[in-house]
Amino acid sequence: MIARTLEEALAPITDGCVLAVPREASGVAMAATRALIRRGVSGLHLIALPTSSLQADLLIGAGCVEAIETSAVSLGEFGPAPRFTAAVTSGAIRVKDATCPALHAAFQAAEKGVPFMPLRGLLGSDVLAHRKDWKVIGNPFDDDDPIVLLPAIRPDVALFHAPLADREGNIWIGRDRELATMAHAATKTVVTVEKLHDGSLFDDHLLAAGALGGLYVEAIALVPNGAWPLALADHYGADAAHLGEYARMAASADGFAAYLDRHVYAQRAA
Amino acid sequence: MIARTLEEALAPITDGCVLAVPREASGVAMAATRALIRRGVSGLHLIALPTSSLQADLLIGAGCVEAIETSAVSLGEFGPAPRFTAAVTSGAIRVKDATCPALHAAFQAAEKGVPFMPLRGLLGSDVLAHRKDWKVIGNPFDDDDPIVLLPAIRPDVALFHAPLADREGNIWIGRDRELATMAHAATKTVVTVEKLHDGSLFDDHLLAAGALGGLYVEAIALVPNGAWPLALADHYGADAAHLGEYARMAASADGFAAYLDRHVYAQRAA
Amino acid sequence: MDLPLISIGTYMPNAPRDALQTFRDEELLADVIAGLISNARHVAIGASSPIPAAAALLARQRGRGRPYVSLLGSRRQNFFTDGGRELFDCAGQGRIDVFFLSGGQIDGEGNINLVGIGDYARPAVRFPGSFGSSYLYYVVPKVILFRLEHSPRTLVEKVDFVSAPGTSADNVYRPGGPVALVTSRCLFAFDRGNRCFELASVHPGHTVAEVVENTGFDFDHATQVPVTRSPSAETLRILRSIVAPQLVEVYPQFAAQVFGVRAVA
Amino acid sequence: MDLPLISIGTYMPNAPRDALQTFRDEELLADVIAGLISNARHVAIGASSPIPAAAALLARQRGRGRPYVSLLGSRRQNFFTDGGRELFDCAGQGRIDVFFLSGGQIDGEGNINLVGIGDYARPAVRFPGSFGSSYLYYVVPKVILFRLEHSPRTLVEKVDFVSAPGTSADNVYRPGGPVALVTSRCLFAFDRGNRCFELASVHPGHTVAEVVENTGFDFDHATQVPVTRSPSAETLRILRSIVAPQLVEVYPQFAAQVFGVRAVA
Repeated sequence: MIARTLEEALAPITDGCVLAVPREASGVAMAATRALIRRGVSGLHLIALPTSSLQADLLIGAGCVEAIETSAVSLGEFGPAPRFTAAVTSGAIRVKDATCPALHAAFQAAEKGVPFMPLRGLLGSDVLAHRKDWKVIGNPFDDDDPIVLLPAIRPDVALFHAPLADREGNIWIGRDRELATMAHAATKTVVTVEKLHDGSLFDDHLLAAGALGGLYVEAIALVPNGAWPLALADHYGADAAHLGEYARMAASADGFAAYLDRHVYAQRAA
Repeated sequence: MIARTLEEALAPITDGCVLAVPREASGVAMAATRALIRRGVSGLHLIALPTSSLQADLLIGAGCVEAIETSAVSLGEFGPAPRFTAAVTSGAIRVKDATCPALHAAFQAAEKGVPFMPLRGLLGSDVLAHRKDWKVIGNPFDDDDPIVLLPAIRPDVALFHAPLADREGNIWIGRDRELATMAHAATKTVVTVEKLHDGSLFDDHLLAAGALGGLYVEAIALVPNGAWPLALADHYGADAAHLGEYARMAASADGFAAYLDRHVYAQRAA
Repeated sequence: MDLPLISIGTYMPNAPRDALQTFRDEELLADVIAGLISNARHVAIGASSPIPAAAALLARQRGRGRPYVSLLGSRRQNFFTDGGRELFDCAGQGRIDVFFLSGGQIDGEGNINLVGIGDYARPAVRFPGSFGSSYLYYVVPKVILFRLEHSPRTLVEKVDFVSAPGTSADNVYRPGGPVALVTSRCLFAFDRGNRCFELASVHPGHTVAEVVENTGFDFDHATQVPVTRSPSAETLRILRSIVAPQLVEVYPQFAAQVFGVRAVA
Repeated sequence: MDLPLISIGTYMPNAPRDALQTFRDEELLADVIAGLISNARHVAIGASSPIPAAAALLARQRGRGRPYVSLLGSRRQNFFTDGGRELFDCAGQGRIDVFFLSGGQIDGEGNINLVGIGDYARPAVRFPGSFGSSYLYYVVPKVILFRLEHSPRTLVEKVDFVSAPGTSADNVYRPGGPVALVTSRCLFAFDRGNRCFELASVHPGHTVAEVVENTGFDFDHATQVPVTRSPSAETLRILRSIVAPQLVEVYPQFAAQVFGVRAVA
């Protein structure tokens, strides 16, 4: 359950697999992301729940991604995601544009073992127009009330970073409940954590309230500072200087290559 | 937000309202239930998420309930719920029989603002046969795949008992997440709590992980031991001797009346 | 989710119930059920099911930690943190391999009735309700029916109300269903293809004739029906020394009566 | 969810930007937006929206605690504990009265585009994506469009991609939609019936002619268009002494640049 190395924990993430990752605020496994790039993973179908930032931009820039389903990819305060933008305008990747609640609902459909979930909104938008995999039906409980149905999203693997795990494989996720939904929806879940908790998280009812059961977890790697340069809520902030440096370097293909050499292949902070 | 008295907090629970209550394990507001009986509330449409025990049996026996939607009413180790059983066999109340995951899903539909949720199972059962308000459609994402749709349940009021509240109206519910779903689904939520927390639950990220935001909460009453004689998980156990006494007395209408006189109208432990 | 246990009297440590038997009925039943669980990945146990709970913990001990056991009602042997829905969501994901159901009535086609006897609107007898059966019976691959009371009143030809059917039409999503029915008298295996029960073994001290007489539905049985294998000394050791203490949190009364084990305050 | 702010330079406490103005543009805009929020029950603010955040906190201060303000990205001014979905579930329940959206393009019918310019498959320009707009624009009663850059590039006749439409057919479930568009030059009110914007007021130092020239879509306006009311001394006091410190957690850079307020470590 607790892997000896980060690389060992990442074994379930194979070329071409459907990989689910969380939004920047919920615990992004950045060290694991750099390790995947070093390994040369390819053909990923990335699904962001419901958005992504540096993680998607790095994987796309490094050529690991064939398609991405997301509500947005952006560096937030640091501007647009340059490699995502370049890959889309050049046609290097396929984008399945969604909207945040549609991704949450589609993961919840998989979590609940149902083939679809309904969602309001969307009607008349080009988001819906470009999603041939979504359907519109008449609400059977009312007259002339069209509503969108979204097929369940069952990723092969969910990957995230969390503050704490115990040796039974239980993970402390706190308020970021969509991490539980991701794990419930995915076939396998890989988690990197800041530290290991002695004893069971279920021995303390305060900790248990924020826990995800080990049954859902395939592999765990201990990676202190594993979200760097992004923040881990309530634990550490983002490395603004580094993110600024990334935004500047990644603005060009050459600059991005130099960034990879310096911060990914050189294994610094990985 | 924090009511001066239990009775004041219960004002939103009016005659004939649709009242949602949780299963025995999740925090049942028993002191509030006795107060409602003393007030003589009537015509309640009780919805158990997804089952009930002493709470439903008391309200039904006292004549407060017109209809109940539930997956079961039972005293568990203490046997069948005698007043529920008597009321059903005598035709004194209407029962909408459901199954646990159907009630969870229907509350989640209201939580998500959608008119319905799909659910597997149920096909060919008499549970489905007797629910004219449920519909069967063909899964639009597959051929010849019938599936049940459940309409959203939006109760007028949700009522439960929790360990902790702060003065901003935030409630600590811990692992019992269906209490959050109940509150999200209901128009108003009334909560009784064991004690008041100084400061905000959101100042401590361990506590925040188990919190329900005050936006959803209409009224709070401080009622120590408010789940008695039922248990409050991680805080106190059930009063087995009292529950045994209840099961014996409630076996007959006269015995039940004597129980009400002794334990409800006399206001002991209320 | 079982109905109240038949009375099992008080326990005299290691004293045989009779000259032929050095174990208790509950120990035999737990051993039988543990055999049915075998090497499943995850077994969940509903409320008021001490014997299935003992069986699951026995299987986990034999499997050195596998299956993963979720005891509802326990805070220590239960990893669910998403409220009451997580059990059902987990089953819907295909992550629960074995579950236990019972019924006020169970019929020969594996239909179970947890609602009532007589007309639905005005039943002569009302049971608590269907609980999760109308869902779990469909999605859990191995559902073990457990009903101690083996009589024409409980094992009927046709249930008055179908909380959940034993089998479904081909177009119904149904990865799960019944695999066996365990009673105080015998073990039935369920044949999904032929939609009927077959008598697999009769518990020590009981006979086929007695089973036929006390069963309200027809069932297949071979000319020679084996006797249910008695629990081995090792099994009894595990049940009494390892499983019993784990039961105390959720089933203190049962642990005390059957195993003479009490909670240490 | 707004695109990066136009540069606002450094702040000299209480120094007028010019001879006519004793407040900053951000303060005027926050005051205008606070007026639109008025006495809503609950206002939620998406990421990267410091001016709407300042406006909501100003409205809360004026309303003595009402509206309830949820600042996404904050752990202190945000009660959501059910993960990222709670914002959307809360809106779906009708519990969010005001939200803010923006767009790389906004057109005269209130359609917003957060996806890209040109052919969808091979766009000339790609924006981050629709975020929650394709849902929230439909269900939040008062959506305030906020786009500082007021130019023919951003305010267009017809968007290239509809992330969310300004209005919907009568049979579409749509309790929500746009009520106004706030830019660096003016305030537009949206007329759902006529599916168009009307010029409500022009900010001090700007003219109707300038607005017409810099707007890519047609809009209604009276012959005499009022000037946006300047923030009162009391409003400026609240913004500078009460709101600014509350912004530091989520928008430290903004709080420092606009209000000269820095985090106390």
